[in-house]
Parts: sequence; structure tokens; C-alpha cells
Amino acid sequence: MNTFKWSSSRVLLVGFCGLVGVLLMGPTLIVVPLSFTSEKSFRFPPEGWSTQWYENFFTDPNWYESALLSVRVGLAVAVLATVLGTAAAVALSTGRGAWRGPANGFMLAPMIVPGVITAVGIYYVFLNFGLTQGFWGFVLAHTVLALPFVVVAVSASLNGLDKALVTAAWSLGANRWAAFRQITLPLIAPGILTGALFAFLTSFDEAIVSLFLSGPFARTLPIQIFQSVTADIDPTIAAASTMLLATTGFFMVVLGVITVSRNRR
Amino acid sequence: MSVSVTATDESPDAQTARGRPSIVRRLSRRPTTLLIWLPLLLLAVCFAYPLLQMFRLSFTDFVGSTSGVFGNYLWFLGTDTQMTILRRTFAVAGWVTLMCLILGFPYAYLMTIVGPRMRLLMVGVVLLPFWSNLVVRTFAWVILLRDSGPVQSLLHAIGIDDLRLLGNTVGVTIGATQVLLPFLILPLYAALSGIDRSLLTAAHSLGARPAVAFVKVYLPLAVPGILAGTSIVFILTLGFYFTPALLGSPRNSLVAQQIVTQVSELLAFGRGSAIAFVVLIITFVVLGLVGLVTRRYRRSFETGLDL
Amino acid sequence: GGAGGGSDDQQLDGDKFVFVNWGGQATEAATKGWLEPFAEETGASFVTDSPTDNAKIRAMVESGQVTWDVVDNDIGVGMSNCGTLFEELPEDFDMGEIDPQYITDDCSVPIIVQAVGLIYNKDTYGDNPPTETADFLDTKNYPGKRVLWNYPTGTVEPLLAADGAGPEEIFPVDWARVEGILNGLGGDLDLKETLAQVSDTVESGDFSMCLCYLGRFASAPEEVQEKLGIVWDKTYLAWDGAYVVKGSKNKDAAFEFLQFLATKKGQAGFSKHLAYSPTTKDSLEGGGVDVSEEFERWLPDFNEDKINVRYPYDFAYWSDNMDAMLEEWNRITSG
Amino acid sequence: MSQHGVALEISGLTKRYGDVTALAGVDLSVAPGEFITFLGPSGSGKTTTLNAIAGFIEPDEGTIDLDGRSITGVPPWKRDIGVVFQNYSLFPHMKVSSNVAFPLRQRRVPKREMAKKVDEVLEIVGLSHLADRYPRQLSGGQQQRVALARALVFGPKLLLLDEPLGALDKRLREGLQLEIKRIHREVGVTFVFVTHDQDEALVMSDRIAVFNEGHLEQVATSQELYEHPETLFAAQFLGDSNVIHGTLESRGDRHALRVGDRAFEVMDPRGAAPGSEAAIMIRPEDLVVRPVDRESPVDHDGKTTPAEVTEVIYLGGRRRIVLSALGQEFIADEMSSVHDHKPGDSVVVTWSMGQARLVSTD
Amino acid sequence: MSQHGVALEISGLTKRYGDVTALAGVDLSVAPGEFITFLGPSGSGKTTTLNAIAGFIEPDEGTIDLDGRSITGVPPWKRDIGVVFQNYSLFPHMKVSSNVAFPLRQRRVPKREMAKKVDEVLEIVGLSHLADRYPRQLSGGQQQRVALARALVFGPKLLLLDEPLGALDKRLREGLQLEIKRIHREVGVTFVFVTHDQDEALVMSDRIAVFNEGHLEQVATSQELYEHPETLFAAQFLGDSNVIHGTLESRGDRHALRVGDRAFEVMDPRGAAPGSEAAIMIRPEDLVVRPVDRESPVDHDGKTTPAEVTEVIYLGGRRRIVLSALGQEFIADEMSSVHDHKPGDSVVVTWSMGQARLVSTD
Ligand SMILES: Nc1ncnc2c1ncn2[C@@H]1O[C@H](COP(=O)(O)OP(=O)(O)OP(=O)(O)O)[C@@H](O)[C@H]1O
Ligand SMILES: Nc1ncnc2c1ncn2[C@@H]1O[C@H](COP(=O)(O)OP(=O)(O)OP(=O)(O)O)[C@@H](O)[C@H]1O
Ligand SMILES: [Mg+2]
Ligand SMILES: [Mg+2]
Repeated sequence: MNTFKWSSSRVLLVGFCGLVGVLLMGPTLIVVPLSFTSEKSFRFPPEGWSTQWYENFFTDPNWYESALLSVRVGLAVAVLATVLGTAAAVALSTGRGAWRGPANGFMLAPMIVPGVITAVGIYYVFLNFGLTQGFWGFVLAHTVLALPFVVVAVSASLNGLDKALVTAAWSLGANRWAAFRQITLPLIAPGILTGALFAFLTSFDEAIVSLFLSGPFARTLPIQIFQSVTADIDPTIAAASTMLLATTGFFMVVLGVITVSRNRR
Repeated sequence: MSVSVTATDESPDAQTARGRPSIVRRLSRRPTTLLIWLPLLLLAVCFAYPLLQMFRLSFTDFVGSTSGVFGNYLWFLGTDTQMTILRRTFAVAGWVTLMCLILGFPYAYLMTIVGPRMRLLMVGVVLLPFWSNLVVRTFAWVILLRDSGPVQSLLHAIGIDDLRLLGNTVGVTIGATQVLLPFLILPLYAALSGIDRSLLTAAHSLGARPAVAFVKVYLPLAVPGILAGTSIVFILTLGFYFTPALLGSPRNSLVAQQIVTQVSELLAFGRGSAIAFVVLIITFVVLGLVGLVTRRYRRSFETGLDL
Repeated sequence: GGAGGGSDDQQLDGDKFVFVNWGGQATEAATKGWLEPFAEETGASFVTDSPTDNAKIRAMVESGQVTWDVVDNDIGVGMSNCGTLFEELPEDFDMGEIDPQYITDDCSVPIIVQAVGLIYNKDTYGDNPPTETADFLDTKNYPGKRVLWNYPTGTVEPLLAADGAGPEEIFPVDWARVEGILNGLGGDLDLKETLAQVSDTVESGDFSMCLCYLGRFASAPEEVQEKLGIVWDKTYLAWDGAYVVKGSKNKDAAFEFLQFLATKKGQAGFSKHLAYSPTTKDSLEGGGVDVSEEFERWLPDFNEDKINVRYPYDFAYWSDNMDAMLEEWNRITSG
Repeated sequence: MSQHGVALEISGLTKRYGDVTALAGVDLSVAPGEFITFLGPSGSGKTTTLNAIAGFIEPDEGTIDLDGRSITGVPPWKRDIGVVFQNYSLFPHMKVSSNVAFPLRQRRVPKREMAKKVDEVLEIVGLSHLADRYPRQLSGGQQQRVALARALVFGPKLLLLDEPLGALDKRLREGLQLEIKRIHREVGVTFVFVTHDQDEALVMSDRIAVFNEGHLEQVATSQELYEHPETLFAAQFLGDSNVIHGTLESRGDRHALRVGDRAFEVMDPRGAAPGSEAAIMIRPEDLVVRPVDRESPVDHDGKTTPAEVTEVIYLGGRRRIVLSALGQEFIADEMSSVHDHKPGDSVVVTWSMGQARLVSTD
Repeated sequence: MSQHGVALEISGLTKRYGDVTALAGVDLSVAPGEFITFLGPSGSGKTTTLNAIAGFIEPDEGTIDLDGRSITGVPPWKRDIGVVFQNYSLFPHMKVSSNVAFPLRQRRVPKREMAKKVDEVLEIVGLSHLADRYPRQLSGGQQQRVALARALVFGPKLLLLDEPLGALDKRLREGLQLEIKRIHREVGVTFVFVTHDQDEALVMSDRIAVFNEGHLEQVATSQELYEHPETLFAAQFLGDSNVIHGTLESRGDRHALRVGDRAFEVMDPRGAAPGSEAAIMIRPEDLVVRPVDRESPVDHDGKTTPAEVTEVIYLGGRRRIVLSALGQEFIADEMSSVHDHKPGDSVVVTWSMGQARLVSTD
């Protein structure tokens, strides 16, 4: 229903949005060519090409160990945050009573409180708990930050879920647990999966809390990158982030395929 | 088919259930409610407790000549430098929010009117930045914006010299805008797609030109979505550390940098906490105001959106 | 850990300690020049971290979660926290080979003597390069962006020197004057959080002048070095100390390493990788520490003739006033 | 698939939600194998009653007996009552066969028997060929039949259907009404069917229970309800009607409703006291409309009032005449158009006393 | 508020969406002040036609003339055609008064005049007391009337209504049908009304345009359409019907439809060629059902077939008898139950030749 003299303004709009798209993607994608530079510089465009920075990534323990730690933490956070977040979302959606509003707000608070504030607080407390510079410190802190995303994703799924389906299952002889397992869980699985992915990415990308929690024996990839950025010209970051891009892209595509194939039937 | 109603088998259990106090009974009827406790516990220990500790520290931990219960707050509010930083932070947050809105609104709007395939592509573009690391993306701006970088070369080519893009709030605004744009576009898109576009058609049929219909009908309905998106961006900017740290300069520092400096360089937990709580309070005030405005605005009509 | 004291080969086998300094090239140089030889000799292993962060150290010590063992630190901070944040050296520690002028406190082994001078970009100034330190403040005749390290020690002194203060007039620091200098430079000045960033920005050509530690530029590529000019006129000299963090869990290895650094042999390696001078007696120019020829340009020891005024490092003053100085510096720079 | 339904006995059922009283003491007996319809306006408590029977909500007061045994406190999954929901509530992630097998799996019915039963019930609803489809690949009517099959497969003695045809378009709806009646005949289960569509209630039910504001107005067969409604509400809710309000007057065994200066004779006051407010209700097809200029014929037991035609609407096969009389609106339906009325015509409206029903107005 | 509607002239209107032909050459003339209804199944092109008239879409071919002037290429905001949308499309952020004032504001009507006009039109739709409410504070019916007021206030010569009652429940709907008719009479504007509900079309229209797959099947008054449908589609879409398919046979001026070994007489072949496929259509109320055991009466111009009763449904006032005959299903509606038919009874079905309409089947 948009004919008439729209077309010129429409062209303008599309053009403008194209520029916004470039602005969004440019800084993300610029690291790809930079990662193949032959010089120890971030000159753009690069003058020669090599794969030395990828080599460096896999031979320098600072890089690959931090990457490994980030993956391990990310996976643990994905599991922990998904389980806890799903539990919370289920409780929030099935519960009755005045406690739900505040509880929901509290669950989402880590998303709202400015990162640096959470970071300082967690740092101070974790220092006393002996949780800095260690796997579990990262896992706990990141889980706190990832929890809201899982709660939001799973809650959205639960809200979209027709409650009558559960009631129907009851009427057909399924008790609470059976109905949850056979009806609710499969139907909110995409939400849970999305939540898990968000949790993993949140942890994998987290820097401000990690900045405080990191130490010589436990440094996550973003912190390794930050230190590298502030300490040295080292195109290894470009290599690292190119691989990051590829890995995340792979996960996204897998998730996409899963959802599409789910929807198809 | 052998089943029949087994009321008799069930009644003892049901009877005891009825006899129990109501809270226990309620829980037993909604056992899923119990699931909230573990996540709540984690948040209490690893989130609320740290914040409380900071709150305590802001009243008890002092460095230098500061003292008195409110010493840290008085110091923060009474130091010119700190107030300059606070004002600057708000200015930057305001700019970033404005930039995000200017860039994000047309984008989100376009998303609501293109076909599903194109929309998927546009969502992909918005989400792409999340695939790479925040620090890397911010650093990419250093590469792009520095004097020897491509953007400056471009500017030189068209005759603009001496425009400093790095080490000041311009750089921070550019970087933060790009980083935060998705946080505006996504909720705004959700809100905009909830607006019934047939209202525009209705307005046309009533004699409104497209531009008038857009301004008089569409924009007012988009206000809650705009408020939701912009308040998120504004609040996130207040807490940004890496972007100003990499693209800005200590001479143009924002509160987040100042908090880190206080805590991490001067080990002034009390002062850092005091700054943090002032920011936190401002955050809540902003959220509260936005919520209030939205609610009042929306009380008159329902669009089905949610903040 | 192993038993203390002796220096038998391989006796530290299995001990792993953490060494911390300012990061980047410095960490690389320390790794190649100090840590690897030491590890080879003793069998200890090490991990590096950066940058040195005294707040973190204090947090570690106060919380009892000490993960850093040896830190390359600012003497001013180290001295004032000797015995509280840093372990005192053992009774039998041998400082015999160290030049006594560098010894400051009971906790550290002095290391890496560094000079702060004026560096400029030859491309920017062409035929009319700055010739004295004061030119740093002369934005009219010498336009271009200036960069400084965002840390008071080693920055305040050269700034005041450029403003015409003699070596004796520096302390106690006149913060109003410093603030005035900074404001005078206005938008032409930027501060960087790490030394690496400082040298990077100068090397990349983004900044045209810098009052900064010279040593770092020696390892830049040939063609970059050629573009940089040095004004020695008023030169500030400083050095660091290697400290053992209080409550270190690897004290044996840590002190063993400090002892290693207190020898000519031990310190010699670093200067091969970064243009900083050792603190051991008469080491350069045939004294046991070899410096490559490219480095000579950047070391004060080889440029004595060009230095008009020396500004020494007043560690006692810094040590006494560190917290206040940091606060003041933060106040005037963050505005 | 042949089993026999059980009797349902509801007494004193009450349910409150805060201030709202959703059910205010509902009493109802349903005979085994009966097809009873709950009819009533939106919010009148039909779903609430159904939910109480199915066990989805706990009533505040009252008892529900199934086959003579109380089912109070029995959780829904142990009640063995089949439920068909308005939007079917098919499990979207399961094929038709799995949906239908679901209740059997909960009951741990052996594989082979399960397959047999699923086949049987799909046969009955005529969907054997679609067993491998997912719900969203089916049309609305087919989904509805799957829901029916799923609710029947485990042999419930009672089947509850909450507006199962509400979402369908008119044509499909009419087809499925007959289909559900057929299945009811075939399986012999007691059906409780909810609707707010009067035509649907008329077409389908053995008996109709008319709900109003949480209580039952009348429970009766379609014909009883249409011809002898007990209350004004029941009269107006089922079918179109003309209602004349007035005050009851009795003289011996002759009764009349006084409206202003006129009195309309009625036959049976049904125990209403003289002087009480009442109304007479006449169905549109029972009104006879004649031109006024003709000489009035003799109506021995009839009543008459002058009126003016305001509108004549052709309804295909019949003609609806909208009239203005006694200060209100009347409607009369004519099958064949003996007289050609036009808006503005003055006419005389007549009815026979036997077709003017007295109903209580409170 | 008194203005007169204008003539609408559509010819050859065609619209394609990719492969789908939404409109395939629609020709239609609407007289000034007429109330014409577009009736047709979902997807038959009603909305598309309306959108073309309103200017929301551009037709691929054909012209639309309003009052003798072509409106091709005129953007919707300059057409001065009022539109009432199915979901009303009221502006949720404006009060009722602002909604109604909107089109006047676009036309820069002076403040005072604007207020007067808004008051007037709100008066007509009976909503003066709700001018300060927001749309969501209104009931569906009230919202509908606001939409009507908004579309009328600027004095359009043509009002388009796209299923404005589609979302309402039956009772409200019936009330509003009469309301819209009243307003139509009052304002005298030409109304084009879209519905897929046959009863609604019957009740409201001067004429009905029956849409089918993008073309018009028939345009006629309700009665013409019901009694003399030209096509099987029109016959079946409007009202219930019994259809017997067969082949046309003619002997002189006597015509009959042959079905297997039987032939049913028909009156007028309407130009259909002997030997062509055709069908006769009889309305349910025109079928007479009698017990078979009675001796068959003489039917001079009638036709008869034996049948079996499969179902008797009480519909309040009338009784629908579902029959099985000639291998298909028949329905007969009886007003008064002379005979008491029961499922399984053998009966004879009779109709008069004048009521058996021959319709084309292609
Ligand atoms: N969970 C609830 N909380 C509060 N009130 C409720 C709840 N469920 C139902 N009610 C109220 O109880 C009354 C009866 O509702 P019920 O759903 O039984 O009506 P219904 O007859 O099924 O109507 P409909 O035809 O609209 O489905 C209504 O007034 C409704 O608002
Ligand atoms: N924008 C479009 N793109 C593609 N096809 C369309 C579009 N709009 C309508 N159609 C098709 O055109 C045909 C006619 O649609 P139209 O909306 O006019 O039907 P309708 O008679 O109004 O039906 P309904 O009663 O469902 O509203 C349908 O087959 C429809 O699928
Ligand atoms: Mg209901
Ligand atoms: Mg339509």
C-alpha cells in the first residue's frame, strides 16, 4: 500500500540505512583483513599478507590459554546460567502473588546496573572470598551477568507458550512433572537454547568484571586482548577476533538451522 | 479401558493437603515456585551483597583527608574535577543517545516495512557486532579514527583537516554509538512492529498526506518504544569503561573511568563506591522517570508494548 | 618451595613465581633478559603479568590472596610501603655489585635506569625542529599534538623543567603550576594510560612531541627510529625497584630472583632488548654489560655531552607523598 | 470404543475471584450418556464450571460427584475426564498420532494396544490418513477432530468441550456440529458442551443449561426452553422475542398483564402473584400483522394492538417486519408475504393467547 | 450533515499479485445514495476492490469513476472517500473527539466550525457523551460508531466499510446493522459495505454484489438474488439450498433435468442448451415432507422423490429435517410440525415446479 511519491523518500531511507549498516559492521569486519597483515602494525589497508599472527595465537600461551579459559568459563556459564535462569523463568511464569514483580525486577537488575559498578562490587567481595583470578570466580560473576538474558529469553518463550497446553496435558493424564517434561520443555527449548547462547556470548565477551578478576594465572580472552591493545602493537588481536567472529558465526548458523528445522515441521 | 475415577485412593492425600497451613499448601500446589530460590540466592550472594558492600564502603572507607559518614559523597559532589567529569558523562551519554536515535530510528522503521528476507538480513547486520568482542570493536575504532587511519585520510581528501576524532569525546561518542546502536534498534524495532500500520492507511483515507500521517499518527505511537530504547542506551553509556578508556583520554575521562581509577589506582574503594552509587541513583531516577512518563503517556491508550 | 639462601643449580626446580612489570616491550625484555636466564640457571619457572598496579597489590595483601611475587615498581611507592606491601630483603642479601646511589630502601633491588627526554617527529617540524625542552610548551612555534604518560612520577618533573624550574625548585610540587602548564597546552595534549601506548602513538606519527621514557623507542623499526629526534637538554633520570610482594607464596624463588638481579651478570640481559641502563657499578662501556650500537643513541650514558641539566629522581619525596601526589595528579588531569 | 458415560452431579458449586463471584451455587444433574450444553453470555461462568469439573480450579464451595463418587481434591491428571479446548490445544511438537497417543502413554498402555486404540479413534473421527501430520498442517476442522480423538482415546466417561467450534467459520461450524453429534451417538460418553451461540445449542443438545451471572437460569430441552422459558433472561437469550412489560392482574381464573391503560390476557400466571411485575413474551413468528383498514376479524383468545411498520427486511424465505407499537419495538417474521407492508404503514398486530408466555422479570 | 452520495462506476478493474489474480475484470455501477454490499467468500477480492476505490492500491487495469470523473492516480488523501476499517483503525493516542476531528484538521477547517461538525456527527452516532474518552475505553460497538463518525464528518460522497462488524459478537452486530442502515438513511451518502455474512448482506443492502474468485457473479437486490440466483455459486452462497445436478432435456416447451433414470421438470431453461449440465436449486422452506404410507396426493406441477429422515433438529420456531434421497443430503425446514418425523422414517419429498430454479453449473 505504499505507492505514489514514496519512492524517492524510500530510496533515501534505504540508502541511509545502508550507511548505518556499514557503520554497524565496519569496525567488526575490519579486523579480518588486518589479521592477515604481514607487518607488525595496524596500518589499513595492510601492505602485505601473512598468517603469522594466527601462528602466534596458537604458539603464545598467553593467547591460547586465555582463549581456552574463556571457552571453559563460557561453557560453564552457559550451563549454570541456563539451568538457573530457566528455573527462575518457570517459577516466575507459574507463580502467583505479589512477589513476582520484585523478583523479576531483581533478576533483571544485573542488566541495568552499570557494568563498572557491578565489577567493583564483585571485585571487592570476591577478593575476600578468594575468588579472584580463578575459574570459579569468573563463572560465578559471569553467571550473574548472564542470568537476566536467560530469564528474558526463556520468559519470552514461556509467555508465548499456550498455557492451555499444559492444562490439556493434565486432563490427559500427565502429572505436573510429566506435563513439564513432555510439553513445556520441548516447546520452550528454542528459548532455552537462545538463552544458553546468550549466556555463553555474555561470558565470552565480558570484560569489565573480568578486568578486575583477571590475574597471571587466569586471564580471559577479552582481557588478554585489552592488555595487548594497551601494551603493544600486536595484530594477534586481529587474528584472535577473526577467529572469534568465525566461531560465533558458526554457533549462530547452527542455532539458525535448529530453529528453522524446528519450525519447518 | 479400565480407568475410573479413583477419588477414594486420592482423598487421604488430598485431605492432609487441605489440613496443612495455607502457605505450605500453596507451595505444594505450585511446587515450581520453589525453583526461584537458587537463582535468587546466587544473585543475592554474587550481586546484591557486593553492591551492599560497596554501599557500606562508601560510608566507611576513606582515603586522605576525607572523613565523616558522608565524606566520600561530599568529596565527590564538592570536587570541581569530579563534577566536570559527571557533567561530561551526561553530555556524552546525551549525544550518544541522540546519535543512536538518529541512526537507529530509520533503521528500525525500515525493518518494519521490508519483507521477511530483508528483515532477517537487517537483524543479522544489527547482531553482527555481538559476534566480536567489545574491546576489539572499540579498538577497531582506534585503527579507523587515528590520524594515520582511513577515516582521517578520507577527511583530508575532502579537505577537512585538524578534526580530532580520537582522544576526546568525539571519539568516545562515535565508538559508543556504534556499540550501543543494537541496544536501541532491537527494542525499538519490537515496539515499532507493534504499531498497526493500517492506522497510516486510515489517516491517508482521512486526508492526511504521508508526512502528516507519519508525524501525527505514527510518531506518537512510537514514543514508548523510543523512550525504552533511548533510556537503555543512556544508562549503558553511563557505565561504559572500555570505550572511553580506548577512544577517549584520561583528560576527558568519564565516570566509569574515574571509578576504575579510584578503585584500581588509588585503591579508594569508598570514593569509587560513592561515585558508583550516585551514578546508580541517577540510573534509577532516569528509569523511574521514563517508566512514569511512559505509563502516563500510555495510560490513555494501549499499544501492547512492554518496556 | 625449596630451602632458602643458597644458590645451588636447579635447587628451585618446580617453583613457579609471578613477575610483574609495566607490560609490552618491557615484559618481553624482562622475559628474555632476566627471567629466562634465571629459569635456566635455577630450574624455576615463571609467569608474567602486567601492568604493575599498586592498588591491586594492596588489595592482594589486604585480602591475603597474593598472586604476584616480584614486581617491577616505582621506587616512590615501593619505599613508602616497604615492610607493609613489600617484603624486606633477607639479612644475607648481597647488594655488593649495585651502584650505591641507586639503593633506596630495604625492600628492593634497583633496576633499569631510565631517562625522560623530549622526543619529536622529524616529519612534523622539518627544518625547524625543537631544540630545548621548553619547546614542548611552545605550541605557537612548534604546533602539533603532545603526549604524556598519565602518571605523576616522571611526568611532573620534565613538565616543570620545561616550564623553567630548576632541579631544586621541583619539590615540593607546585600543583597549581602543573595545572597551569597542562591547561596551557589545552587540546594539544593527550595522556596515555600505559607507556606502550605512549610510544605507539609517537611511533605511528599521530603525535609529534612527547616527554617520555626514551628507552622504549630503541626497539622500534629502523625507519621509524629515523623519523624521531631527541632533545636531551633537560633530562630526567629515574629507575625502578624490584620488590617482593608481602605474603608472596613463592618467597624463596622470589628472593633468589632478586639476588640474581643484584648481579652484573643478572642485569646484563635486559639491556640487550630494551635501551635501559643497568644499576650495577660501572657496567656499561666495557663494564660487563654489552649494549648494541643502535641503543646507544637512546641511553643517557652515551649522550652525556648533550645533557645540559640533570633532574634527579627524588624518591624520598615521592615516597612520602605518593598518595597525595596521585590524588592531585588525578584531580588536575581528569578535569 | 463403545463405553457408557457416567452421571455427573454438581451441587452448590461456588467460586469467587476476589470480588468477582464467578459461580454462585450451581446445581446440576447430568444423566449418563447425555449431551448437555452450557449456554450463556460471556462471563456467565460456563468455563469456570467446566474447569471445576476438570479439576483445573478448586471451587470454594460445593461438590462434584462423578458416577456417585466425589472427585473433590483429585488432581486433574487422575480424573479421567476428557477435555476439548476452544483452540484445541494440540501439542504442536507432536504428530497427530503422538497427540492422540499422549494420554495412553501417560497411562503406560502397552505399545501394541496403544497403536490399536489410536487407529480406532482416528478411524472414528475420520483422520486415519493424517496420522503423520503435525497439527499446523491441518485445517481448523481437522485439528478439532484430532482434539476430540485425543480426548476420547483413553475412554473417559465424561467429555467436556469448551466452545470447541468458537473459532471456526460458519459453514465449517455447521458441518462439525453434526459430526460431534454423530460421535456422541457412537461413543456413548456423557458430553458437556459449552457455547454462547444459541443456534448451536439448539442444534446439538439433549438438554440446555442456561447460565447467567454465575447461576443457572433454566435447564431443559431445546423445545421446552424455546416454548416455555421460565425467565425473561432465558426467553431473550434463546431466539428472538417480543417482550411486553407490565403488572399482573387476576380476576378469578382470568389473568391479564396491565400496561398503562391496556390489559393483555395471559393464560397461566405460573404462580406469579397478582400485582407483581411481569412480562409477556411472544416469538416473532407468532405475531400476525394485518393492514389496519381491513375490518378486524374476531380473535377469540387473541390479543391485538395497533402498530406502525418501521422497516421491512427481506431475510431470504422470510420477511422480518419491524414495528413500532406500545412505545417500543416489535419484530414479526412472515414466511409468505400475504400482505405487502411498507415502512410507514399502519397495521394491526395480533397473537394468540397460547403463544404469549408470561415470564418473571426478576 | 445532509449531503448526497455520488455515483460510482467501476469498469474492467483488474489486479494481480504475482501469480494471484485478485481481481479479474470487475464492472459495477452504483447509484447515488445507494447501499450496496459486497458479499463473497474469503479471498474473493472484496477488500481489493475497496482498496482500489479508496486508492490504497493501484489497479493494473480498469477505471474507477466517481461522479463521472476518473479518480485514477489521485492519492487516497485527496479522494475524499470515507473508509471504515474492519478493526476500526482508531488512533489510540487521540480522544474520540480528536479522532473525529482528524480529517477536518487535515482540511484546515476553522476551529469553531470543526467543533460544531464534530458535535453534530457524534450526535448522529449517539456518542456525544463519550467525546473525551480514549478508544480503548470504549466497547467494540462504540468504537465502531466512532470510526463511522470519523469517516463521515468531512462529508465524503462515498463511504466504504470493510467488514466493520466482523469482529463483534452476534447480538451487538445485529444492533449495529440497523444503526448503520439508519445512519445511511440519515446522511444519504453512497455506502459500499463489505461482508462475508449472508444474513448481514440480506438485512442491510439495497443491492448485493456477489464476489467469487475476483469477479462478480451477480449484482441484484436481496430478493432477486435469493429467489432468482443466476449461478449455482450465488444460489449456494446466499441462504441454504438443496441442489440436484443433472443434464437438461427439452421436448418442445417442456423441460426437465435428467438424473440417472429420473427426470425432474423445470420451468424455464433460461437459455441453457438441451444436453448441457445443469442443476436445480430448491430452498429448504420450499420442500414439503410427508409420510410415505399416506397415499400420494396429486401434484400438478410438482415433483416428488422418496427419502429417508436422518435427523430432525429443533431450531426454535422451526424444525429442520435432514433427509437422504437420490444419494445425497436434503434439508427441509418446517414452520409448524404437521407431521412428527423421526430419524429413520421413510417419507416423500415434494416441491412445486415454480420453486425449483434451474441454475448453470459452470
Ligand atoms: N482467573 C480469574 N481471575 C479473576 N476472575 C476470573 C478468573 N477467571 C474467570 N473470572 C471471572 O469469572 C467470571 C466467569 O468467567 P468464565 O470464564 O467462567 O465465563 P464464561 O461463561 O466461560 O465466558 P466466555 O463465554 O467469555 O468464555 C467472569 O466474570 C470472569 O471475569
Ligand atoms: N498484498 C497482497 N499480496 C499478494 N496477494 C494478495 C495481496 N492482497 C490480497 N491478495 C490476494 O488477493 C486475493 C483477494 O484478496 P482480498 O483481500 O481482496 O479478499 P477478500 O474478499 O477481502 O477476503 P476476506 O473476506 O478474507 O477479507 C486473495 O487471493 C489474496 O490472497
Ligand atoms: Mg469461557
Ligand atoms: Mg477482506
